[in-house]
Amino acid sequence: MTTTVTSPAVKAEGVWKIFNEGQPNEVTALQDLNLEVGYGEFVALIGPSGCGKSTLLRVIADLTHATRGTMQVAGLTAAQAREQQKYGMAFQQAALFDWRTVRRNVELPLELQGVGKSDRAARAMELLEMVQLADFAGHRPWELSGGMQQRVAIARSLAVDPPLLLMDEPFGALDEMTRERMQNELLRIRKETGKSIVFVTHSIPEAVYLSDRVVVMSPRPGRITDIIEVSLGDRNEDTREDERFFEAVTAVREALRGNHGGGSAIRSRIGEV
Amino acid sequence: MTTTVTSPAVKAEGVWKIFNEGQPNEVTALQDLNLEVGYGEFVALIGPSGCGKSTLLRVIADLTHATRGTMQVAGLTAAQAREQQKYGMAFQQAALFDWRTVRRNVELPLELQGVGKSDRAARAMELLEMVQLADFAGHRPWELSGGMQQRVAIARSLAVDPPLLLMDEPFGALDEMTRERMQNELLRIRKETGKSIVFVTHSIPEAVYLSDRVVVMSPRPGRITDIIEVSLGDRNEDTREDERFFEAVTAVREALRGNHGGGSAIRSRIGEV
Amino acid sequence: MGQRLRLIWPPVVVAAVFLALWQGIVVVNDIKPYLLPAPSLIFTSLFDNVSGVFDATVYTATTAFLGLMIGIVIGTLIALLASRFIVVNKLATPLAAGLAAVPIIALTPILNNMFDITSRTPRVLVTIIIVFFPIFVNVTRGLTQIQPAHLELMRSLNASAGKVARLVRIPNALPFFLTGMKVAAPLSVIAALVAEYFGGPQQGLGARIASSAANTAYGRAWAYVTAAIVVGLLFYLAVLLLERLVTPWTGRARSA
Amino acid sequence: MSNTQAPVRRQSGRLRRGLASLGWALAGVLLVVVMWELVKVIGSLVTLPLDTGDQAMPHVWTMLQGAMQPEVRGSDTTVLQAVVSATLRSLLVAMGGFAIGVAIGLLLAVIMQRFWFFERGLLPFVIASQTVPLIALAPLIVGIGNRISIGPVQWNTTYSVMFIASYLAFFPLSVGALRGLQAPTATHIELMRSYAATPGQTLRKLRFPASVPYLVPAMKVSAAAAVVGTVVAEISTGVRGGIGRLVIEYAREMTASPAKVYVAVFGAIAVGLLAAALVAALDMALTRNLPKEHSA
Amino acid sequence: GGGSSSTESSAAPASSAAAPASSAAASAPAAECTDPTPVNLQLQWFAQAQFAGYYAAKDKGFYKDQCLDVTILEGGVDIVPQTQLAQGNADFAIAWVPKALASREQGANIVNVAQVYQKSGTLQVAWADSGIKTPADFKGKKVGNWGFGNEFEVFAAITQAGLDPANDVTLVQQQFDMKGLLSKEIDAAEAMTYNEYAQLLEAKNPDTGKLYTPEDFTVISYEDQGVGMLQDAIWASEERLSDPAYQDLTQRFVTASLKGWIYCRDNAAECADIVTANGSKLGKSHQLWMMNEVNKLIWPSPAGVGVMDPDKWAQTVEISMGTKNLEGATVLTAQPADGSYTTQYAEAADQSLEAEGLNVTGDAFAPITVTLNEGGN
Ligand SMILES: Nc1ncnc2c1ncn2[C@@H]1O[C@H](COP(=O)(O)OP(=O)(O)OP(=O)(O)O)[C@@H](O)[C@H]1O
Ligand SMILES: Nc1ncnc2c1ncn2[C@@H]1O[C@H](COP(=O)(O)OP(=O)(O)OP(=O)(O)O)[C@@H](O)[C@H]1O
Ligand SMILES: [Mg+2]
Ligand SMILES: [Mg+2]
Repeated sequence: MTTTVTSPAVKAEGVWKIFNEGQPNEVTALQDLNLEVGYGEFVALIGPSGCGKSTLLRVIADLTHATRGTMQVAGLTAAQAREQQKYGMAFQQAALFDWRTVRRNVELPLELQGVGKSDRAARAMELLEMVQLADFAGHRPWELSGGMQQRVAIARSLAVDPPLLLMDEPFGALDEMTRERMQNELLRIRKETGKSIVFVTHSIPEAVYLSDRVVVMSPRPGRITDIIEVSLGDRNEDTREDERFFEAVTAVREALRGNHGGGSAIRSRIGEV
Repeated sequence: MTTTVTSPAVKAEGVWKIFNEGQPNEVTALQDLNLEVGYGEFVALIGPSGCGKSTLLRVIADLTHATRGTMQVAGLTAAQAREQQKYGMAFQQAALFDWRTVRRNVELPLELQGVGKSDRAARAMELLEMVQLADFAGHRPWELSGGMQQRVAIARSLAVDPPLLLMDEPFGALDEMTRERMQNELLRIRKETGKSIVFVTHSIPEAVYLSDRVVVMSPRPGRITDIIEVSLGDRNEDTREDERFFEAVTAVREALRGNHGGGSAIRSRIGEV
Repeated sequence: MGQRLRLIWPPVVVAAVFLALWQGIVVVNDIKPYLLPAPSLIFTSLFDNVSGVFDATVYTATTAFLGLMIGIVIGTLIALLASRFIVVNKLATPLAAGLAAVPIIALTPILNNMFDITSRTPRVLVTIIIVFFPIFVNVTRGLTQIQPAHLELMRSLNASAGKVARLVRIPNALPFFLTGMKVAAPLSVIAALVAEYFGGPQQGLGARIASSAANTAYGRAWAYVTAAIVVGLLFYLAVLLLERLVTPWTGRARSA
Repeated sequence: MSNTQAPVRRQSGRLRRGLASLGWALAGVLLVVVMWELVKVIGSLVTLPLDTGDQAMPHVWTMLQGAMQPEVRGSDTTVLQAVVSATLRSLLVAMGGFAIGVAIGLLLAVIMQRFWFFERGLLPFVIASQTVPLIALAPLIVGIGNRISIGPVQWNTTYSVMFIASYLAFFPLSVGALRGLQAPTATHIELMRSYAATPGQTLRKLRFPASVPYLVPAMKVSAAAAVVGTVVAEISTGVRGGIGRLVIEYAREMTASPAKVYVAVFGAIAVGLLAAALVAALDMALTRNLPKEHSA
Repeated sequence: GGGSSSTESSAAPASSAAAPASSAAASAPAAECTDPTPVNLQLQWFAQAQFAGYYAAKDKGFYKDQCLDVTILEGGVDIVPQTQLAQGNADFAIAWVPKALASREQGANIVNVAQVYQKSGTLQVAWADSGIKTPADFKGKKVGNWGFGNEFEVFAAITQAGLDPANDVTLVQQQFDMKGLLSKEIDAAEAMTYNEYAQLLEAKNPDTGKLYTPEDFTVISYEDQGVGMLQDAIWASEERLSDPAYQDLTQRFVTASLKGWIYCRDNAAECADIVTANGSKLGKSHQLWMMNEVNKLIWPSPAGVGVMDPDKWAQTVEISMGTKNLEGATVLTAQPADGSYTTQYAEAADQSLEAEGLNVTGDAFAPITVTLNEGGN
């Protein structure tokens, strides 16, 4: 919250990520990637499987280093931002701790911040309520279904209140109804707190429904091929029926299809945005 | 292949599954469930997170025992069917072995069946080709993205050729394009081999596109609340634009929404089917 | 109840079969007690000398327990340091391996010379050294063998190394620690016992076994050995109980 | 290009790592030497609970001198030479015992993992076996062993020593291996079950590979135990040529030339270190395929 | 000190005057030996001058003269020679009498066929300035002993002095080195004349920089205290002794062995070197000291070398049955059966050795003087 509103939430400049560089199993995951996420902006990342979305989130989160290029978060280096806890992250795998109950898994980030015991418990129960798992507070992670585990992980990522949320396919294993509920919860939280959010998803409607901009990535080596602005205003029940919603969905879909075909026609589109 | 065509692929009668029975953390996952999957039929299971879909698949696969009721597979008991390898299963988690390369993960079921080394490798490469991961044959699982791991798991489940496929959200972590490709591959395989398939998904369009019947389950305790017949004939590019497709999607969606509200109105609908 | 029975009867059955076989072989082949005493002889020797055996057992069990506790603490602490500071790790690992491979027999005379032979100290030290290694090796493994996803999570939460240790490494190491304990607990008994062969106060099991064996009173010697076995098993049982208490999550793989 | 270069680079990397750990081991030894002398210095200033006199704790240089002296006056082998050759011999025997112990330990672990009856029924005896002092067993083993002759191979006491070494080595391994065999996740076990994999297949394809993280520390402890067993058995049975026999022979001269016995004990430690190095090499081979701890 | 107490019993008549015919035949060196009989001899410890007679017999060809091919098996901490013998892993064994009798009581069928050591070599050593002069002075002191069944002479002496071993003294088990005494953790330490006592005299006094001397210590000899128990003897298998072939073997073995001991009496320095050449790691002066002290325990043997002194036997049995250790256990619970020892082989051997012109009693034996060097070198 000490960040001035003017500096972008995320700023990637010429970021490359090459795994196993120089070895036979070298993989270029990100190639010369440039991206700016404005303060308070909701950006969705979309692209074929294995194109580098998770890698990009990990570079932003300073969980891995860019091979080349610079990454700034809230005007700081990625490392500083991590150290100052400028972001919260929901991982693609739930990564729950088997030795903690569901509730205590949610409490973990609060514990690390030194929040008192009863406050922690209260906050955790509130979040479990939100993801509709209050009944399972005392269970162990392996007693939960895949979707339930994912919801616990979401609750955990929301436990503290960082200005930036990085979410990697958080709703992937949820059924449509629950997913819509969670989407609306996320939008509510965002509205109330003014968080910036970078959100990876495979669902085009989800990307469009949630975000201000949809960033489309190409298959390996991961590059940004398209950025589609979405201006739907406040989301509500009717948004999904909105003409503009369908337009945006179609635009994203085409951008993605173009990707699969590949080619220069798409490249030029970036200029438009 | 010795099964006569007349016995249903799966037949569940009065199946209950109660975890931790009698203990304070008791969970009724399945309640008095009856289901028949005809030989060569494609059945999709859909329902809210945690309703017992994975549990049902696990009971069919004899990976866990029904607390009460009987489960028959291909006219045999579930245990016999498992021992005679009447089914193949794709799990919700990829469950790859870290100590094997991608290719050797796909080879695993073939190895267990005693298929020779070069045949195994050839078949595995073919499957990896199909899931577009041939380039990664020599990589280790932890070097793959989430979606890539899932594709490896799909390839593995298709490595042998069992008459029944049990698939638990296999395409959950895939992008739309890849997903459609995989859906068509699955339909092709089914058409060529006449397999019976039980398929868990959260995507209503996917359920409708793929299956002959969509089985809708209620939240805990898991019961079947609706079964929606889909008759779209051979699927192709245009199916998704078909009127009947949208109708079925709407029917499933409503069945699911009704579920969330709960109530007796839905129960009566089962009679219709 | 049924659960508990399932826990108890297999060892009882195996023990009964084993002892019956032993007795049978001794009786049928007329094996003389100077070679191998029959279980019946061992038990009569035991009952003839219950209070003597008990006192000796208490003495040696105390040594073993002290050594076990201190060894566990030291082993765990150094493992923790080794997982935190690479220098400690690199230095301690070969040293620990060397120390562990020092046969107790070779170590005892030296310790007896360095410390007062008439005290318990050299024996406790021998026990500590023996206990240290399995604990250190297992805990070190447990502290470092962490799922990458878990470490990433902690990193994203900017958890300090200490917090990561407390919240992830230590719980993750618990099953490894207990595996080490399972090895260390019986070893502590044998270490405490063997350390007595070389001198010092003579009221423990080791001295009694040595003295009885030297006089070919094998019935008596094995009566003391039986006591040592009982102590070892009790120590082990305590570890099993501890395992159930502190790692309730580890049994799950078997539930399928 | 990169294809041909990469393996070369990896190999030289491995060599460098090996050399580095050797360096660290030497640094560790140096540290001990310094601490040893430091304790002696402190002991000469204040009273410590231990005897720091030259008798109980000879100076490091005294030990080095002792190592260079002839073993017995007039003989042309030095103490060091005697210790080195004994060390090598004991190492060989210990590794034999280690191999047998690992085989037995694995077998037991597999049986115990497979049949709950044996886990419950056998485990207490595996533990009990370790609390039986060798004094009660050594004569039995030697006595029975000496009667065995398989074809032209006549049992000799060295085999008894190896047997005793394996007797100590199998225990840590079976406990660790049992834990490791039970380590696979429920999903992995379900996967194998869904393939109707035979227990043997599940063992080979899943449980063994998954147990490696537990197996490796178990092997380290086992190797150390095998060394201890070898030395103890050499003393116990009096078999010639090994470091155990040297330790006890030199220990009798403790009063007069304490340095000698220390040299022998360091020989025993060297056996342990060599055994540990062998296991470490094995470790590198076994865990080569597993993800290394994240080091971003 | 020479063993004067045994001379009175030397008048005891030989138990069997007539040697068996077979032994007479065997005692004549078999010149035409083509196929020497293999024999295993199990020792109770590593090679050292304590066993010099056997190594000399082997090295000097005395065994070969008897058409024997002897393998000497060294002992270890946990090797029980009499058990090895009873199990058939050895043909003969060297063992102390009380321990061997205990094994006999537990079913090991073994017979003492030659009592080589006539006296006990066990001492209790204290500092000269400690005020300990007799076992009665042990009261309230830390008294060291080796345990392992070697403690009964200590217990007997304490009991004989009117003390209760359980309450009046603190018993401490010592290591096989003498550091406990030197560092004064122990007030009086058990020592063998031929080994541990020498270790004391090989050690440097840190105050003077010179070796300790006998004047620094008080020595209590259990032999002199009348509680000595018989030590090294040759044991044979009782079962096999009913077999004439084994009788013959025993005779040949005992004869050659005793000849070895006679040789070592007269050639102490050479015997010490023989032992060293057979792999003993003891220092040169220590080895010679041991050889000399062992000779003192054997010689003189008034009834002939290897012949049992019945009084000593009776004394050993009495202490074995009457003296309780800390556990309240005795070495023996009953009188050993007749036939636990036989003098027939030793006597026959002495006869034939005398016939060769050897002195079998050592009546003129005079020990040599050995100067111990630092560390026994
Ligand atoms: N091992 C277990 N122990 C206890 N409860 C369990 C266990 N496995 C599953 N459950 C419970 O059974 C219920 C159904 O779980 P299941 O995994 O079948 O759900 P699902 O329909 O597959 O959900 P999802 O779509 O999220 O994967 C859940 O409430 C879960 O908590
Ligand atoms: N640790 C690693 N070592 C080597 N290669 C890696 C590693 N992690 C990721 N990669 C590679 O980087 C590429 C991008 O992976 P990433 O996980 O970012 O994909 P993604 O866009 O998140 O895909 P998905 O939608 O399937 O999750 C992949 O080709 C993958 O193989
Ligand atoms: Mg990803
Ligand atoms: Mg599921």
